[in-house]
Amino acid sequence: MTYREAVAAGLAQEMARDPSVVLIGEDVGAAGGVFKATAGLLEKFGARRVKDTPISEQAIIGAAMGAAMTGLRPVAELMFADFVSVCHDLVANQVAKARYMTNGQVSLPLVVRFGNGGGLRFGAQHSQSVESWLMAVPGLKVVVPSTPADVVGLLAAAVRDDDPVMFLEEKALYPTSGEVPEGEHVDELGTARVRRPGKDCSVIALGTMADRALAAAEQLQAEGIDCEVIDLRSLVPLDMTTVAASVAKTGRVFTVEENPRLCGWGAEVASIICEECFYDLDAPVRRITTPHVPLPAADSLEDAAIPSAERVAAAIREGLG
Amino acid sequence: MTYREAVAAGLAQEMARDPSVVLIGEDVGAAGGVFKATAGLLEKFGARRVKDTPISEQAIIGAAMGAAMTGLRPVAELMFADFVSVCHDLVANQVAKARYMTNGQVSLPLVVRFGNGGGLRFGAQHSQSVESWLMAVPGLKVVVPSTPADVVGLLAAAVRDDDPVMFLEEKALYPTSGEVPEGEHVDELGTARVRRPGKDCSVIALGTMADRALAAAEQLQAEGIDCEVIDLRSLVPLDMTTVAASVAKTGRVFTVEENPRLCGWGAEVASIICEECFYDLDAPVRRITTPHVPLPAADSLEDAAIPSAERVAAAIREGLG
Amino acid sequence: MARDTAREPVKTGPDYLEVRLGIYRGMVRVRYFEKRAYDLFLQNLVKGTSHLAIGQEAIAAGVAAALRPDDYVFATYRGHAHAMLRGAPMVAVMAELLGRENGLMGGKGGSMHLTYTEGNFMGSYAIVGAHLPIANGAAWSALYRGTDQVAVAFFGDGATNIGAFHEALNLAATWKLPVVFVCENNLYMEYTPIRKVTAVERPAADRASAYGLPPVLVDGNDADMVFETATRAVGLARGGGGPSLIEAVTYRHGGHSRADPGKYRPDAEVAEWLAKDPIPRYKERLLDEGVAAEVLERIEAEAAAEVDQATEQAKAAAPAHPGGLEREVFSDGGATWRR
Amino acid sequence: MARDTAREPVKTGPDYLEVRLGIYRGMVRVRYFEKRAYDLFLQNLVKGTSHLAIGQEAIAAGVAAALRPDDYVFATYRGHAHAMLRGAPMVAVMAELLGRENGLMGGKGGSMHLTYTEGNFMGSYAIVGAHLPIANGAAWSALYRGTDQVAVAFFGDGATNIGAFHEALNLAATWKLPVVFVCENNLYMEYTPIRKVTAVERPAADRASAYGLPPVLVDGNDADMVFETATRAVGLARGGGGPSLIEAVTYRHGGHSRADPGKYRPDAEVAEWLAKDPIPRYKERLLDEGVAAEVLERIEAEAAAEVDQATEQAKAAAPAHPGGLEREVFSDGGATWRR
Ligand SMILES: Cc1ncc(C[n+]2csc(CCOP(=O)(O)OP(=O)(O)O)c2C)c(N)n1
Ligand SMILES: Cc1ncc(C[n+]2csc(CCOP(=O)(O)OP(=O)(O)O)c2C)c(N)n1
Ligand SMILES: [Mg+2]
Ligand SMILES: [Mg+2]
Repeated sequence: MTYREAVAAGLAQEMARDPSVVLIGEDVGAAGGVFKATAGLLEKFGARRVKDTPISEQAIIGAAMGAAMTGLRPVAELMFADFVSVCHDLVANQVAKARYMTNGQVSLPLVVRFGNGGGLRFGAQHSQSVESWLMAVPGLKVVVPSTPADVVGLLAAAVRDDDPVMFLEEKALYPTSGEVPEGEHVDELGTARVRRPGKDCSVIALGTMADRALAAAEQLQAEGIDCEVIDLRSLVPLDMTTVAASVAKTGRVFTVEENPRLCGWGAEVASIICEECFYDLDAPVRRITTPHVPLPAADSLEDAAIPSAERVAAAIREGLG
Repeated sequence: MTYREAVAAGLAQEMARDPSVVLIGEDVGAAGGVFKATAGLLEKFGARRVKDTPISEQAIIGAAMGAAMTGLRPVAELMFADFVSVCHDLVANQVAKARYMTNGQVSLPLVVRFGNGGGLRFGAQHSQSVESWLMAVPGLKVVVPSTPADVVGLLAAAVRDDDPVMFLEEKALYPTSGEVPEGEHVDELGTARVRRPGKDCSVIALGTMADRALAAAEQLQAEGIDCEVIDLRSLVPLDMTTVAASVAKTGRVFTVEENPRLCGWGAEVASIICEECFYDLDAPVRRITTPHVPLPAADSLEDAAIPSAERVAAAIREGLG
Repeated sequence: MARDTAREPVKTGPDYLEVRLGIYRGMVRVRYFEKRAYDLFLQNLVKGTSHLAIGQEAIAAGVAAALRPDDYVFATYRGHAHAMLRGAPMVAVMAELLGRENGLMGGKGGSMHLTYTEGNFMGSYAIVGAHLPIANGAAWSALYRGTDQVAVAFFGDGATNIGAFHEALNLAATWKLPVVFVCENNLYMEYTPIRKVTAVERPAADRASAYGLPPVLVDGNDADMVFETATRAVGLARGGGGPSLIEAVTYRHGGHSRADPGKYRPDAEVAEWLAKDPIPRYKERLLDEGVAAEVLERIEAEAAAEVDQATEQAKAAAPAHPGGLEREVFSDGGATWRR
Repeated sequence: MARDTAREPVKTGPDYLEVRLGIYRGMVRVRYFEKRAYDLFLQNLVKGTSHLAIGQEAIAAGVAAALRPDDYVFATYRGHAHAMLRGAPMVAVMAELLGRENGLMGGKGGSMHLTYTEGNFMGSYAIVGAHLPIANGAAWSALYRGTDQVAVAFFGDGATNIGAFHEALNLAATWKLPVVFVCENNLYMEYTPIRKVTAVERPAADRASAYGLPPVLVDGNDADMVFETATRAVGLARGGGGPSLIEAVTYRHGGHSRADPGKYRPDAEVAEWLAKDPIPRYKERLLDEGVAAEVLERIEAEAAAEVDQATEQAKAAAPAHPGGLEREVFSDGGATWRR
């Protein structure tokens, strides 16, 4: 199953189970979504549960929020993650803060789905990785799956969660394939996964970068460097237990981020490691990120911007050497 | 001169010098701004240069951007910094990226002024410190003055800068007073200031937190702990030269942030220190922040949330002990 | 441009008298509460900001009387009135303003974020316009669940110029949502007259046609007219007729928020509107129609006593306990972002 | 609801013939360019997305002919036409689509962000609606500087439902800015018909009154009518009469963007609009009016040759050099965020 198909599969699984799960967004119905990630859901669940909207992102998130407050479990699609900017107030000031400001009177069991990240040569306004923007806002949970199985399992967990979950689908991964467990599949939010055990260093990655980190680890294996690759899968909650155990073992840490450098999730993780695992560290924690620039459109430039397996391998080689 | 008066003084200095400097925002004219930070400017410069707007933050930033592209040097007020969320697309996707996407065809010499931070018991939607949100966006410069002199000098530098500068005025500091140099005063963006030299540890702070760090340093002096307090003043450009020199001297670092913890500027600074100053460090870098919660309204709760001089002192005491 | 659709005579009969006494009670309770809130601010007991509805009570009370208990209400930072009219206990509202532990939200929200979900008062929103799309969501949910509930959103004239207003109105009309948008046009945004920053004369009514809706303009200082207009709009929504946009014209007697003396307003304008105060006007009308003075005086005395008692109970309470700081960020009751 | 204000006869005389031949040249150049862009996409040479204006050329060319060289133009991601009509060299536009080093923005922007400030083409914007407030800014600046310049913003029907549209229109009207908003209504947002998500029939014209503006509706496939309408609006703006909102109805022949075959549209509808193709229609009219066939054929041949040449020069160029990656974030030419 592709990562793209896994989105529809995960949604179908939850919509079949729970009639309070509804889906809204631009072109999510008849068109099956611009990424075709909701294909077939209108046919399966009807226009009452799969609703096309105008180009009104504030109205979309507002509708999801009001519905979540009053008994539904909406899943809203924001299409390109960059568009969170046009409804940032709804996301960051309203959805994120409602439970707290009302001292728990209001629950917001909603999911916002985004097509996140670069690699498609779409340029600076359609390629951003916004996970760190969302992580910076108290009250949001932030999930980034890297495999089709994780898409289904984490999406199911997100839909069942009683808090607002920002679900970032990596656009570059939509065409990739992988095994998905048979039958109902529900994963757990806030759990990282060691995608590759190793002893020489910990490589902490997320989403598309998890695959690149794995590819780098393969390259380095041939050179006798044994990397442990951790796929965070979730930024909030953040699984520092898994990270800290790895750091204790390896003493050397690299983070691999697609977002531009400043205030990325890697900064947060590095700062925690430096505070809590300081005496386990044998070397500086190194961050491998897209430089702090808007993403360019041309393939030659975009490829130079986003960390590649080669760049990750080179940085690890240098860091360990 | 108060910090509040310094804003109007800085603007008046630049508006008198350069007729292309214009001011827009909600209630900035006749009312002198909700924070009274633009009081007197309408009278001095007239309604052509000081313009009241509707409650339309996207229109405000858009107007500033279009004007900056075509020969003016606008200064836009967004009132409470939290409102950047309702125009985040204009700020983060348009203003920040225009020069890069056009390969330098477009220059945006504009300033956006915000009333930033907490302490006024205004609750979660009117108290946020948004400096880290802005720092995370490539293409923006981010400045946070902590004294009236810095307000004038850095505001003048921001107006004269050819890039978009996000100028965060700390609401809690508006009533505070300080000396401002006579005559024209222009400072330099991207320079931190050692507000207090010391040898035992480096305390890196920003805005309102710089005063709290100084107060904590006074308390600790009595106990024989000698803190160096650095006021960053600017997040982009970030003066790592000053920070690194301090770390080399003290070997121990604390950051003091008003923003909620995750992905705050302190994470970025800590991650750089851990990467570049690793062998200078004698102890873990500790971050002192507001917990990762929306800000509560009640005074007793807000005081418990934002780092106080006492909490800063206690954290340093514990970190060094 | 807009026509006044609320010129029909008010209803008659004993049931309706009950409704009207309820409206009077609502207005008086709000007025007394707001005045006390102002006094407490002068005594430095209200620490944060507050936005009073003095002068605007007829809209809140008139609309509230047109609603069912299970309808949803959304308000702005100027929302004390709406909260109490949906049953939020006065003492809890007062205590919230004072940041006490018995506050409606335990001190976490403050004056601008009053919420009382027991009365389906779904919150007060401090970002101008943000709640209009959210009210749509509640209306959509009601439609989906088939409950016949209606959502009402109150907002100011200034909010009609922000993007969220436009998006919300268009979606509501397109989806035929059971939602009633009530613009409390008090002629000013904060300190700037609305006409100086708005392209049309009637900020809400003159825009209804942009959403395929008829213009509805009502005297917001006439509680009966507001009640009538709201009753019609709510009935339309409940019957599947979709949204309404009501512009109710009124005036705030004081400044925009606690610190504002409101000096930017011409004296004559203030005087004119003080003379149109909705409360004495309503009282006179009830008296004219034969309601006994004692009935109304009892209502006033009860409200005064309630405010006194709420003040005492709020003042006597402890400040919000800092232990609550890291509670209720997430649905597990805590604020833990890591494991 | 909206009335058609563009029914007046077109101008006459030799000068005007020049204008019209210019319009024809503009439409043909754009059409040939867009077709080539599509071919290059099929050859996998256009790596990113692209949004073609095939079928919509009359709006771009008609409005462009009504502008002064120093007027400001703002467009969307569907902006190849507008860029070239403001003088952006075709080879640079083509190269930008192909990500080559001789691209209009050195490969940094791509198809969706074409900008050519030499021609006061102030950019293509990929976030729906974002440029409408920005166009206001250019108009405000022109007013402030007293230059008589006008700003024009093109946008789609779908953009009329986003908040930025509302805020921009209100500010433009309130400040009486010299700005002309041109809605290219091609009946669809991406894949959804605009009428399914819009509360009024005419997404732009039916909303003009919300900003105190008259409704202006024009056949967007009639370049002369577009020219007339634009000339009037630009003249109004230049003369201090404030903004206009023009809705020009048209149709895109292909899908929304590169990968979309546009299958969600009824065959009959597509056929109907193909028959209304603005280019053969304009050609026929010119021929009818006595323009020699060779004149038009020469225009076509020149355009074809230009497209061929642009293609070759773009294909021959090297990919954008990675060395540019960290250039032009800031005005010092670099990307340095620290010292
Ligand atoms: C998006 C946003 N912009 C600005 C503000 C600041 N602000 C708070 S109330 C207000 C005036 C609102 O006027 P109106 O909508 O007429 O409501 P009123 O206060 O008169 O009831 C403004 C500008 C805000 N809270 N949110
Ligand atoms: C704020 C925002 N939401 C959604 C999109 C995705 N998107 C790109 S084009 C488009 C359709 C726009 O339709 P319309 O305004 O009619 O312009 P057209 O493409 O038909 O010219 C959408 C939804 C976007 N770019 N920006
Ligand atoms: Mg008002
Ligand atoms: Mg369209």
